[in-house]
Amino acid sequence: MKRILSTLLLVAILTVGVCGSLTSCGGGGTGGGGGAAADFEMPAGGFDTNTPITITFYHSMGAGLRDILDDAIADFKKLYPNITVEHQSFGDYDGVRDQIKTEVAVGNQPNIAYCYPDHVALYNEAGAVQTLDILMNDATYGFTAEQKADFVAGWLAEGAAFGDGKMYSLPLSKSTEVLYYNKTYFEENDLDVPTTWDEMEAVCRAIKAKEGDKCIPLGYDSESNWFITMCEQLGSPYTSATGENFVFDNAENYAFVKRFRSWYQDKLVTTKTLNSNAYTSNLFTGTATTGTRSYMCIGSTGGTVYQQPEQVNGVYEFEVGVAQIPQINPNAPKVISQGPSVCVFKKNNPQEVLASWLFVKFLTTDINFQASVSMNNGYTPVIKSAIENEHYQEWLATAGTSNVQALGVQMALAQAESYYASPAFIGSSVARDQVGLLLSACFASKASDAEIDAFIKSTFANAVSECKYQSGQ
Amino acid sequence: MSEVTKNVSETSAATLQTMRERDMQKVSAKQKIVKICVQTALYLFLGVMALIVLFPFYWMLVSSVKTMPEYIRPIPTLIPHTWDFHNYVEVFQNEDLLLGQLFANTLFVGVVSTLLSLIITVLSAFAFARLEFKGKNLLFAALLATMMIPGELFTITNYQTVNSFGWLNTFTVLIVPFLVSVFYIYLLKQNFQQVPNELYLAAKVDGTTDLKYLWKVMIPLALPTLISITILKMMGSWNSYMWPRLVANDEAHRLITNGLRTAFTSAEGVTDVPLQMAAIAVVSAPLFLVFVFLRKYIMKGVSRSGIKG
Amino acid sequence: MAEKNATLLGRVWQSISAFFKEKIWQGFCVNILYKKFDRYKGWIYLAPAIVLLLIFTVWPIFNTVRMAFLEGYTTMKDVRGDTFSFGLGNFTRVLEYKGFLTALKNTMLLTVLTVPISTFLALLIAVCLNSIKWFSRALQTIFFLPYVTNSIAIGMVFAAMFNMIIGGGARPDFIGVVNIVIEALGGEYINWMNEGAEYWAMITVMVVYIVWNALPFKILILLGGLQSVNKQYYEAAKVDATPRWRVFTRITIPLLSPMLAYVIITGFIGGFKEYSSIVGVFGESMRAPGDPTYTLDTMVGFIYRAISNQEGTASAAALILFVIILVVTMINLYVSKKKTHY
Amino acid sequence: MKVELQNLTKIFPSRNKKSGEEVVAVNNFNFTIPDGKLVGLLGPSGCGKSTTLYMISGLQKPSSGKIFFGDEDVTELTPENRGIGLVFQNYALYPHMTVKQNILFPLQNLRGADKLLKEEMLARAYEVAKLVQIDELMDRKPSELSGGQQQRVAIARALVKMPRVLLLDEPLSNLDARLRLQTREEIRRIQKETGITTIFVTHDQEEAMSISDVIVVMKLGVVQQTGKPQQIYDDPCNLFVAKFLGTPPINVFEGEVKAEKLYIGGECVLSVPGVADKAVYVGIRPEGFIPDENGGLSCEILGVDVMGRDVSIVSKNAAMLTPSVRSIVDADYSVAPDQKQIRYTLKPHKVFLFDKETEERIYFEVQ
Repeated sequence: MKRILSTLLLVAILTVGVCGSLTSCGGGGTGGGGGAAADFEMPAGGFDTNTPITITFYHSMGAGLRDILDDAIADFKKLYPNITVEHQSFGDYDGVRDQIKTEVAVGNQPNIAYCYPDHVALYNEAGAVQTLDILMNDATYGFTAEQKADFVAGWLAEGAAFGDGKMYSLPLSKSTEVLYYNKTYFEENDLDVPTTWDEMEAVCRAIKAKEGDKCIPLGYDSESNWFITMCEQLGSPYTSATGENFVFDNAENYAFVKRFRSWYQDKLVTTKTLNSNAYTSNLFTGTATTGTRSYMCIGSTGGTVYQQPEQVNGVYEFEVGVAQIPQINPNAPKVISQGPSVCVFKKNNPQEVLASWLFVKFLTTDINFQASVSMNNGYTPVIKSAIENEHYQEWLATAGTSNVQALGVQMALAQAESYYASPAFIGSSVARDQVGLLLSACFASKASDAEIDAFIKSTFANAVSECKYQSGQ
Repeated sequence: MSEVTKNVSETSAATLQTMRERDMQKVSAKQKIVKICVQTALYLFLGVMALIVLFPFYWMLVSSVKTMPEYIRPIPTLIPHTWDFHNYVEVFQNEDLLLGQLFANTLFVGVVSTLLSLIITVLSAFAFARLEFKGKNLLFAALLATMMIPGELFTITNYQTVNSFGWLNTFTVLIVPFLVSVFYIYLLKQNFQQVPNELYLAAKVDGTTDLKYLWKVMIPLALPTLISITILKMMGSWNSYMWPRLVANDEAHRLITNGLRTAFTSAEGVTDVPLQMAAIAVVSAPLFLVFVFLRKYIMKGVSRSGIKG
Repeated sequence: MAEKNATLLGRVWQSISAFFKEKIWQGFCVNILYKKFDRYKGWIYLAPAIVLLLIFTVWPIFNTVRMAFLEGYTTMKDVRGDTFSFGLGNFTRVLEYKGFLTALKNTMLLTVLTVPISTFLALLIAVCLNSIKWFSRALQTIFFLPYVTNSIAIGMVFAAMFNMIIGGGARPDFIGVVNIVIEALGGEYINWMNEGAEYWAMITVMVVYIVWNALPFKILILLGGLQSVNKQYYEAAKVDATPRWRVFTRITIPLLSPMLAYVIITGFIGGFKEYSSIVGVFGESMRAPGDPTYTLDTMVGFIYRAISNQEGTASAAALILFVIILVVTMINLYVSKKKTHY
Repeated sequence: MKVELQNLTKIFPSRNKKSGEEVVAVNNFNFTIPDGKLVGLLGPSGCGKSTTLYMISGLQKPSSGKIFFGDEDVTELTPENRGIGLVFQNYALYPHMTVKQNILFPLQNLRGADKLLKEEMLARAYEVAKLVQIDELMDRKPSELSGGQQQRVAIARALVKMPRVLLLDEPLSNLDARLRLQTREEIRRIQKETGITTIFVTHDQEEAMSISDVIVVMKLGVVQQTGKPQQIYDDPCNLFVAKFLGTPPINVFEGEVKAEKLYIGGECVLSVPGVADKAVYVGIRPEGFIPDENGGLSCEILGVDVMGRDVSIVSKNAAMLTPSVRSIVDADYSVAPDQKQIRYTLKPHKVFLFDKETEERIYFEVQ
C-alpha cells in the first residue's frame, strides 16, 4: 500500500509538472478547420474537376431515405465525376451532434452534416462551420437568382439567424406539427375538430366521458414542442439569444403548465415521455394493443407514416384527418418549424469546401431528391419548384388515409405563413430539453392542489439553473 | 464401608455407561433427522434462489415468442400459447440491423484482440512474475494504481490520439487501444507466481529459452487462467458499446451492441417488448454457447487457487 | 569532383561502419545482448504493454488532470484558441452542482446497499452449495449464468419485468410480471419505474438488478475459497461437537476472510463505477419518465455526460471519483488487514 | 571433472535501501573439488552454501572470482552451457508432464551437434530411469509419486544430460527419516556408479558426514574448514566447526591454562604442553571422557541413558557452557543408582582448546 501511495505521489508530482508545460499549448493536436482559418476564399482556378476528391456527409437517415440519398449521389456523380460522396447515419440528431462534436475537437469533422440550429451554434464554438455567403452568391458556383427565389423564403432565412447575419446552414427538408384525428370517430360522434385549446379541452372531456378508462383522447408526442409552441402562441418569454438566455420562468408559463397538468391528471392527454417513451401514435393507431386508445395525436409531419392505422381485410380501421394544431388565437396561428438543415464544415483545402457546397446545392435544388424525400416520409420540400412539380402535385392529390404523408404535407404547406423558429444559441438545445422535462415532471407530479403551485415554481427554477449549468454559464 | 462405596460406584459406572450408549444412539437418530431437515432446507433455499436467478432468462425467452397481446395479459402465460417465432425472423431481416455483418465484425475484432491481448498479457505477467529487473516493483505498483482510475476518463483523450494516428473507422481502433489489461496481467502474474521458481531455474539449467519455458511450462500450467482471460476478453468485445460507437460506427466496422442500439433507437415508436426480447436473446446466445462449452474452464480459472505437484 | 567526393564519402562511411562494426556493434552484442540483456530482459518483455499503456492510459491520465485544473475547459474552446486559467474552478463548480450531488448520493447508496446484500447472499449460497451432495455442479452452473450476460441487454429484460403499461384508467393496462407476482402473494402493485415512481422503488429495482448481476462472481470466489479450506478443521470441530453456527462464525468465516475481503473490495470499486446496469434498466436518461433530472444518475454517468461538452468538469468529477475510490479502498484494506485472519 | 573455485565472492545489494549495507553471501571462497568425488557443502542456514551451489550452476553470477570446470573457465557461461545437472530441494518437477516427459525435457533442448534423435532420447531416458530405479513409473505424473520417487525423478532428469557436475540442493530435507537413510545410500550408489563429480548442500551434518568424500563447512559466507569428514571431526579448526559437527554435540567449558596445565572450574584436568597461560574454551567430545575416581574433572550426575552399545551420562559442571555435559562411555561401566558425583579423566586427542577471542583452535602436543 505504501508503495502504491508513493507511486501515486510521484504520478501527481509529474502530472503537475507536465500540466504546467501543457497549459500553454492547448489545441496543439488539432488539424484542419480550426478556428484560425479565415473566411472562405474562392480558389483561383475555380473548381478543379480533375483531382478526385472525397467528401463525407453525416446524417440520421433511416434505411428508406438512405436509398434515396444513394440515388441522388449517383445523379450528382454524373455532374461532377471527380467527387465521391461518402455518407453515414448516426441514428438520430443527437448521434450526429455527439459524433461531430468529438470530431471537431480533433479537427476531423465531416464535410457536411445534418444539423439543427443549436448544433450549428455548438460547432461554431470551435469556429468549425463554414459560412455560406460567398459560396451562395458566387457567380459561377452559387445559386442563380431563380434558385434563390425558388426557396420558401422563411426557411432559407433560418440559416442566417445566428446573430451575425451570416448564412450558416441551408434547409434540406421541413416538417411541422399537425393534429391527426380519427376522422371516422369524429364523424360518428358528431365532433368538431378543435381549433383552440379551449375547444380541445371540451372535445377531450366529451370523448373521455364516452369512452372511459380505455381511452386517453389526445396524445402529444413532444413535450418540448408543446411548451415552446405555447410560449409562442401566448407571446410569453421562452429564450433569448441575447442578454439573459433562459427567460421561460414566468407566471404565464406556470399557468398553462398547470392547466395542461390537470388534463393529464384527468387522463385526457399523454405525451411521449409519459407514454413510456413510445410515440403516442401507437395509441392513435392502436398498435400498442394495450387496449387504451386515443383519438387525436399531435405529432411531426416527419412521422406521418406512423399515424396510418392498420388495414383489416384491405380496409383501414379508420380514416385519418389532419388539421392545424390548436391555437390560442386562431386568427394568428403559430406552428413550429422543424426538420433537418445541412451545414458545411471548414477545411483547409478550399476544393473540398467547394465540392461540399456543390453537393449541398445539389441536394437543396434537385427536384427529384426533394420530392422523393417528401414522398417517402412526409417531410416538406424546401423549394417551390419541387412542390409545384407535376408528379408531386399528382401525389399530393392522392392524400388520404392510404397516403397519410401527403395529408401531412398538404397541411404543412397550407400553414406556410404561421411558422416560427426559436432563437439558436449555445444552450438552446439544453433549454429545449429542460422545458420538455419540466412539463412532464409537472404532469407526473403527485403533488396535491395545495402544493402544486410551489412545485411548479421550483421545477421551473431548477430547469433554469440546469440550463445555465449545462450551457457552461 | 469402603467395600459398599466401591460397589455402588461400580454399578453407577455401569449404568452411566449404558446411559451414555443410549444417549449416543438417541443423539445419532436425532442428528440424522436434523441432518435431513437441514439438507432439505438447503435444497429449498438454493432452489428458490436458482429460480430467481434464472427467471429473467426465462422471461426473456418466453416473451420473445409471445405476441404483444399475449405479453400484456393481466395473468401472464408461463408457457406461451402461441409460439410465434416471427420476432426472430424479423430481427434477422431488419434492414437497419444487418445482423450477419455485425456478427462477423464482432467475431473478428474479438478473436484478433483476444489473441494479441493474450500475447501481451503473457509476456508482461512473465516479466513481473519471474524476471528480476530494476524498477519492477515500482512499475507494478504504478500499473495497479491505474486500475483504480475509472476508464471512462480516457475516452476523450484516446479519441484525439487514435484520430491523429488516422485510425478512425478501422478495425485497428477497435482492437489496439484496449489490448493491455492490467487486471489480466495481475491475474496471470498471480498464477505464474504459484509456479515454483525452481521450475524456471531447472529449465534454465536444462538450456531452455525463456520463450520455450513460457510455452512449455508456464502456459500449460496457467491454462485455466488463460482460458478465462480469453473468455473475459471475448465477452468484453461482445459487450463493448461506448468506444466502438465513437470511433468506428460505419457499417463496415460496426459491432453488435451498437448495431442493436442504432437499429432500435432509430425505429420510431412502439416498444415492442417481444421483438426487443428476441433481439436480446439472439445477441446473448453466443455467450451462452461459449459458456456451455467452456463452463469448466471459466469457473475453474476464476476460482483456481493453486497448482498441484 | 563528384566522384572524388563520393569516394571520400565512401571512405568515411567505410571507416564509420568499420568502427561501428568493431566497437559499437561488438560492444552492443557483448554488453547489451549478452551481459546486459538479462538486466533489461524484463523491460523488453514488458515493452508492448508499456508502450500501449503510455499512449492509452498514462497520457489520458495526464491530460485529464490537465483539463481538470483548467477552469471551464472544453475542447471546443481549446480548438478555437481560448486560454484557460489554472485553478480549482472546475472542482468548485462540480461540487456546487445539485446534479453531481445526486450522482454522488446515488452511487454511495447503491454501493452501500448492494455490496453487503450481495456479499451476504453470495456467502449464504456458497456455503449451501458447499454442503450439499447432489446437483451441486448443476446449481453452480445456474448461479454462474448471469456472469456471461450483457448488462445492458439483461437490464432491458429487468426493465420489462418491472415496467407497467399505463392506460387511460386509474389502474395500468399492464402492471408487469413482478407486480403480478406481488398481487398473487396478496400485496399491492407498486409503481417501480414508470412516471411518478418513488425514489425508493427505483432504487429497489436497481439494487435487485445489481445484486443479481454481482452474485455469480462472488459465489464463485467464495465457493472456491470454501473448497480449498482444509476439511480437517471441520472434522476437528465435529470431534469437539461444535454447533453449526459456531462452526460457521468461528471457522468458516475466518478461514474465508481473505476471499471475503477480496469480493468486498472489488464490490466497492465496482459499485463506485456503477453505470451500465442503470442504463440497461432505465436507459441513458437514468430516470423514470417524467423525472426532470437524472434521478438515478451515478458518478460515472455524470462523467460520461459531461465528457460531451464540458471536459474540464468531467475531468474534475473523474478525479473526485478516483479519490473516493482510493480512500474507500484504503479503508477497506486497512480494515481487512485487521480482520482477516491469515 | 575437477571443479575449482577461485576467490569466489557473492555480494547482494541490501534489501533495506536506507542502510545501504551489502550482504556478503559468499566471501573469497577457494576450493578445488577433486574429480569424481561427492562433496558436501555444510553449514547452518544463511551460511552461503546454496549461493555457492547456484554460482557453480551458473544461475547466479559471482560478484568476483572464478569458477573452473577442469581447466575451462566457466564463470561467464550460462547454466545450459556448463554441462551441469541440478536437483532442487523441492525437485521442481513439471507438474503437468509425466515422468518420462520430465526426463526427456532437458534432452529436447539440445541444439546443433548435441541434438539427439527421438529414439536416442528415449533410450537415454530409460537408461537413466533404470539407474535411479524409476523405470516402472515413467507414465505417471509427479503428483502420483511419493517424495522419494519424485526425488529420484529429479535426479534422473539432472543426470540424463550426462552432466559434468551434478549439483544437489538439500536433497534429503523433504523426505521423512526412514526415506532419508535409504535415499542417502541411493545417492551414494548413483554417484559411485556414474562417477560424476557431485556437490550437494545440506545443513544436516550427519547427512554430510555419512556420504561425502569431502565436506566443506561454511559460516556466514566464509569457508571454515574443508576435508574428509572424519578428519574434520577429529581435528576441527575452530569452535564453530567443533560445535557444528558430531552427535551428540561437543561439550564446551570455560577453562584456563596455567603453566601448561588445563584447569576447568579450578580443577586441573589435563596437561597441555606448549600452550601459553590464558583463559580458553575447552571442547570435549562426548567420547573423550573416561570415568575415573581419580580423574580431574568432577561432575554432578543428572541422568544415565543406556543405549545398548554404550552408555551416555548426562551431568553438569559449574564451568560448562553447553546446557549439560554429555559423555559416552563404555557399556561395561555402570553407575550406582544413588551415585551423585562422577569424576573423569580426559582423552587428550578428544579435547580441543580454543582462543576465547578468536575462537580459533589452540593446538597442544598430545603425548
